[in-house]
Amino acid sequence: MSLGPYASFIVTSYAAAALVVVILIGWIVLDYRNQTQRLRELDRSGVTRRSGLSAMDAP
Amino acid sequence: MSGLDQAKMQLSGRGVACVRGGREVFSGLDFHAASGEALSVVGRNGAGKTSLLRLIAGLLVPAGGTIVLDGGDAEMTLPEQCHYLGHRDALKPALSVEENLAFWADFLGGERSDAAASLEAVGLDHATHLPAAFLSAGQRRRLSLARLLTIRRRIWLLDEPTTALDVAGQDMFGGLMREHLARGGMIIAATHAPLGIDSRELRIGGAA
Amino acid sequence: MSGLDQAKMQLSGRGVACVRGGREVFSGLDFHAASGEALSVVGRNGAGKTSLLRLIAGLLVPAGGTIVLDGGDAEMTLPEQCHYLGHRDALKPALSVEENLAFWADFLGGERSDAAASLEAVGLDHATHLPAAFLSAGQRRRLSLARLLTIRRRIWLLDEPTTALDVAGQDMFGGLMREHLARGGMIIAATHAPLGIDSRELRIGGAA
Amino acid sequence: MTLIDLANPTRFLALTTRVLPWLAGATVILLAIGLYQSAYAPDDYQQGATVKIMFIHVPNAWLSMFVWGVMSIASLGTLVWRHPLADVAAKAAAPIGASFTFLALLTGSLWGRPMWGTYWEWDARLTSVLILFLMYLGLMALWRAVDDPSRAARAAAVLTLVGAINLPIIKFSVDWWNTLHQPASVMRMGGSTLDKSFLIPLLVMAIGFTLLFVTLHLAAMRNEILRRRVRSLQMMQASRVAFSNEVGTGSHQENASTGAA
Amino acid sequence: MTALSALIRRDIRIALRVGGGALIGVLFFLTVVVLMPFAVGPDLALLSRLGPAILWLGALLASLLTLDRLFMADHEDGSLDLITMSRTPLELACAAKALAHWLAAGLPLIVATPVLGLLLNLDMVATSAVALTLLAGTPALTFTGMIGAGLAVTLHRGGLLMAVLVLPLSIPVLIFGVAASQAAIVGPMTFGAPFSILCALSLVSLVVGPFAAAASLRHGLD
Amino acid sequence: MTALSALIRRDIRIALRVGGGALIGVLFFLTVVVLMPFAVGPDLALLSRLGPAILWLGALLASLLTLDRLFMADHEDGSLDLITMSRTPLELACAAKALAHWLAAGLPLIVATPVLGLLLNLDMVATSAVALTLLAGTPALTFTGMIGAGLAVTLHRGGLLMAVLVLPLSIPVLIFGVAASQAAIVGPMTFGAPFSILCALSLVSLVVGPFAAAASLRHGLD
Ligand code: HEM
Ligand SMILES: Nc1ncnc2c1ncn2[C@@H]1O[C@H](COP(=O)(O)OP(=O)(O)OP(=O)(O)O)[C@@H](O)[C@H]1O
Ligand SMILES: Nc1ncnc2c1ncn2[C@@H]1O[C@H](COP(=O)(O)OP(=O)(O)OP(=O)(O)O)[C@@H](O)[C@H]1O
Ligand SMILES: [Mg+2]
Ligand SMILES: [Mg+2]
Repeated sequence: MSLGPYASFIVTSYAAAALVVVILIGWIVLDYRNQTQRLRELDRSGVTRRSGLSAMDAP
Repeated sequence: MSGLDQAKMQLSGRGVACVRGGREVFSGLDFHAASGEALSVVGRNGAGKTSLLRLIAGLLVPAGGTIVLDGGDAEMTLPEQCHYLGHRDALKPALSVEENLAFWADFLGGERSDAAASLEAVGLDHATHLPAAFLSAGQRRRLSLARLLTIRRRIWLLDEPTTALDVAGQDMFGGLMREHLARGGMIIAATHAPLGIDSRELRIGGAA
Repeated sequence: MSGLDQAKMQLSGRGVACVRGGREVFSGLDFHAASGEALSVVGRNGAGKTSLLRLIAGLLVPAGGTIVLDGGDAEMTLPEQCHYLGHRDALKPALSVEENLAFWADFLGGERSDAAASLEAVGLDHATHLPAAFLSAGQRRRLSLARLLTIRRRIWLLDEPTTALDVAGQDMFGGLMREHLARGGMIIAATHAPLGIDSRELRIGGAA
Repeated sequence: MTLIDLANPTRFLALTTRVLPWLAGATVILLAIGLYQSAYAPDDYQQGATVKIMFIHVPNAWLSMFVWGVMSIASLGTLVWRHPLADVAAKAAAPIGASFTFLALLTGSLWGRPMWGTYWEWDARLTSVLILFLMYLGLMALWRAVDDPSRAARAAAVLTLVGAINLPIIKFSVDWWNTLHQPASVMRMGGSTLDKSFLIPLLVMAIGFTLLFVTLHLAAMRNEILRRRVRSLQMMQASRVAFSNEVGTGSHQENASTGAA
Repeated sequence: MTALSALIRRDIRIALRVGGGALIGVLFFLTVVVLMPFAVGPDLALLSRLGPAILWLGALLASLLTLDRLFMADHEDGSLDLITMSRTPLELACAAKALAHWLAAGLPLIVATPVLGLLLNLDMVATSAVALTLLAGTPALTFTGMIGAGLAVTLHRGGLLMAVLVLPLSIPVLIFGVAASQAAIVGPMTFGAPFSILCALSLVSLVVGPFAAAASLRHGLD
Repeated sequence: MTALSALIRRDIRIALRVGGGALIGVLFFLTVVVLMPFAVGPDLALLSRLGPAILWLGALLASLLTLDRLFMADHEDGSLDLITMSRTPLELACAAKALAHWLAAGLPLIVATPVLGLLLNLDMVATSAVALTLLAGTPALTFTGMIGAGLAVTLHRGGLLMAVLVLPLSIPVLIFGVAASQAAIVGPMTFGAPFSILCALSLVSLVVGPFAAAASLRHGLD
């Protein structure tokens, strides 16, 4: 597979796409960890949801 | 018009709930008022008195429950039949006293001709040409009261209406309210001080 | 500091005149207040109560006469020794209750450490993290009162301070004022309702 | 917060947990196939190897518009039906859509350099996409600037619907004004004009990226629901402190208005 | 009808008193125009080539500067509550307010265009072309800007955020406004095509603006 | 000192929350830059010639859009009364507020300049020259603008009037800012001469601005 004279442009495109997607995934995963951890903390401090379930109860 | 004024009117709320900023202010509130009657809404600071008035005025959407008016003008919605007098006076500092009142008379469908009489009734007739920016706190409040008189509405929603009024002003206002009730009007007022007229009490959120 | 707090202090005005918007509001006004004493300024709407407080606070320039403080801190001007609590609350809706108070403590030279205690004293300790935009009218007023407690000033200039406070709030505030007077403070308050403490009366502009 | 508010998202969370692994798996497989195929796609007789940029550029360009479309529908849900999940969906989609739009812009200009001799040209297609990008950023700024989610949701919904006017402009800009950018060759009336050897990898990549969007969007919506749950629990914590405080000072609650129970 | 005309008259009256009137809008416009040659350098040919663009930018900025408080002032003093409660549909009230704003702030700009054209070395034809496009296009600026003004109330935010949200919407107006003026001056396009698009944009915004603003105001009350 | 730093911190915090943060300033700047090619047409050579002017205009507009409420907000909620009564000299308080404004609204623009330079086809040297002139010149924009903000309170007027009062004051800043950038890019003048005038303007405004603003605030109280 030869990419011709504009190889760098092609590679940059694919690399940028990969990078952006990885950043998106990373952000979403970190955010998820963050929120679940805060929920766990709230749960430990004894706050419960209206329904009487604990904050962390799997739905 | 005066025949219509006499028609019996009933405002009632069932299980009204209010959520503001994601927090529940009150819920399951029932209330009832009829024409010729004043309801004074009381409760500690932050109980939700202002919120209730704004719910009735259609300025907030209830999180639950219903508010129904029976016997009003069938062609108009509830807010259209109400006067709402809030903490803020809806006055433009750049306009004169007269211009402010005339605008609301035109916009809300009152008679300009009543404006002069109303200004006299609230004791502002000497200040008609003053810009509203020059008014003192009590004078501003009197000007808002003049709006209630200039534009006829059967339901008055008043949020701490006597704030900043002097003793004479409070008496004057008591007289105006009694007159309104006698004409078959309805008053719902949030207040911490006694209103100065006979009224039923609606307590929100426990004792003060 | 507490020794200084006990020093006798005298605020007196001689022939004070006030002109606003080209119109004379009052003139030849004499008044007098001493530490440990409350002066309640009364008068009908538009008599010039607010104007007088703003004159003392240095926010208006008298058109005539003098206002002198004896026995205060010689290094400070009169306004610097005063708290002014006006109709407007000097709160930023975007900041939380705590941040609002902490800013004024820092800026006016109070102790941040007193802030928490003041918030508790005015009954806002449960709302410290709420944005001020979420406060009801009475809660806003309570937050302004907390400023008086957090930053120690010997002279309180209060413009209708009990507006929007519920009954419990008015009692609480009465207690705070009595405490302030007992510590040798001075209170000058414009008011239409009874203040809830012993006070001398200064009437502006004839009977109400 | 009423019970319904929590109930619907709760069921949604359960669904998400079950579906997400499958979606992620499918995405990975399709993207892998797509990448393989595009690597071995022939060179174009005009564009040479740079045609490979198309397999990234075009799916991202399509998605940039598709995501705004999704947000517009969600906005209708917010304003008209007041569906509790609608504003969650709209908020979660914005950063993902902005990323795709950014990639479309970036790969487009990287492609433009060899093809047109310039990275950037102020023509109708390119600028309307740039405006789309700016509006994505504006929406994200709006969400960030307002801390009451329901208030932000309604404003964002109005803005999203107004911005949807931009979509047909992007789509048809190449037809309405003569621009550098080439007109539609895949999605057009009367069938595609693209050669199969390009068309198939392109479609596979497009489906792969769409699945990627669905996966990320569901995950981001889950995060958003959790974030709101944290917020409302913190609010409840605050009001419960208030409640116990009142009991302590001797005043009592008789009305139903405490609601914390 | 009386309600709407009362609203329009009030808003114009306030604008004239508080804003200092039409004169000030024109002065601002003038300042922007005077500023440009300094920024671009004293090249007369370039200046007259940029003339329409500069005038259009001036109009855009002038409307941006004042629009964000269109509803905010009414919100802060409680007028908006009463307007919302009244029988007048909120959409119409919004439209009336925007119209008043345009009459007080937009129209004077158009009247001043001939004078500014002189400063920018534009000839008669060019000046009148620009004035005509401004007449057709500035309503669109006002009526798209009012969406931002509505959002400012809902969000309790003004200033830059509003500008950021509104500017992308006004870009098309700017493009076609300048394009139509340029077409009239130098060709090669006909004046008609971009000008009719400009008019279409104005008409669309006349409908979309009030509805969007009213929607966001209705949902933003509290 | 704690008083002033408290004021600065408060104002920045409010600006970040209400204005939506530095991000929005940058986004706004970006939008303005994007706007320009629409107005002047898609001519890259012309664009890069106009580049510094466009960046400077963006900065001017960003500061104008937010400056007029610098003191107005504090006046309306009564904060200004307390600030006036405090031990902190009003001049210093004004300067602190202006500084906070510059930090929240001016600095992000300078940080964003390199990115925008790319869009405008400016090379490295040109971009850094513009950034440098902005760094030296934007404080002057803020500190002359604050005079208008003070007057806006005194006169109970904002918006256009204040822009009209302030714009003429900022014209010299703009002229020398653009001149210095142009000099660095194309010559024939040296960069030094206009740049040092720019710095001088900034220094003068740093002194004059707070005094003028404080004076007008003091007379405007009522
Ligand atoms: C920054 C620059 C560019 C932007 C913002 C951009 C944007 C877009 C958009 C929004 C689409 C989808 C349009 C539709 O579905 O009808 C698209 C499709 C496409 N673009 Fe670009 N583009 C850019 C540069 C380029 C370049 C340089 C080329 C190649 C010479 C190119 C080739 C294509 C092709 C082949 C399609 C598919 C058209 C179709 O089959 O529908 N683009 N682009
Ligand atoms: N900003 C102003 N400009 C010009 N005149 C003013 C201004 N503010 C108040 N006035 C006038 O000064 C007089 C006194 O006003 P002031 O606010 O001191 O009254 P007050 O005694 O506090 O009244 P209230 O009981 O209503 O609060 C009033 O007649 C009012 O019209
Ligand atoms: N704009 C708002 N956003 C969010 N919450 C609010 C808002 N306004 C008020 N609240 C909250 O709603 C509750 C009720 O407020 P409301 O203004 O109805 O009280 P109120 O009974 O009128 O009190 P007051 O006697 O102090 O006027 C308060 O706890 C307050 O914190
Ligand atoms: Mg209230
Ligand atoms: Mg007063």
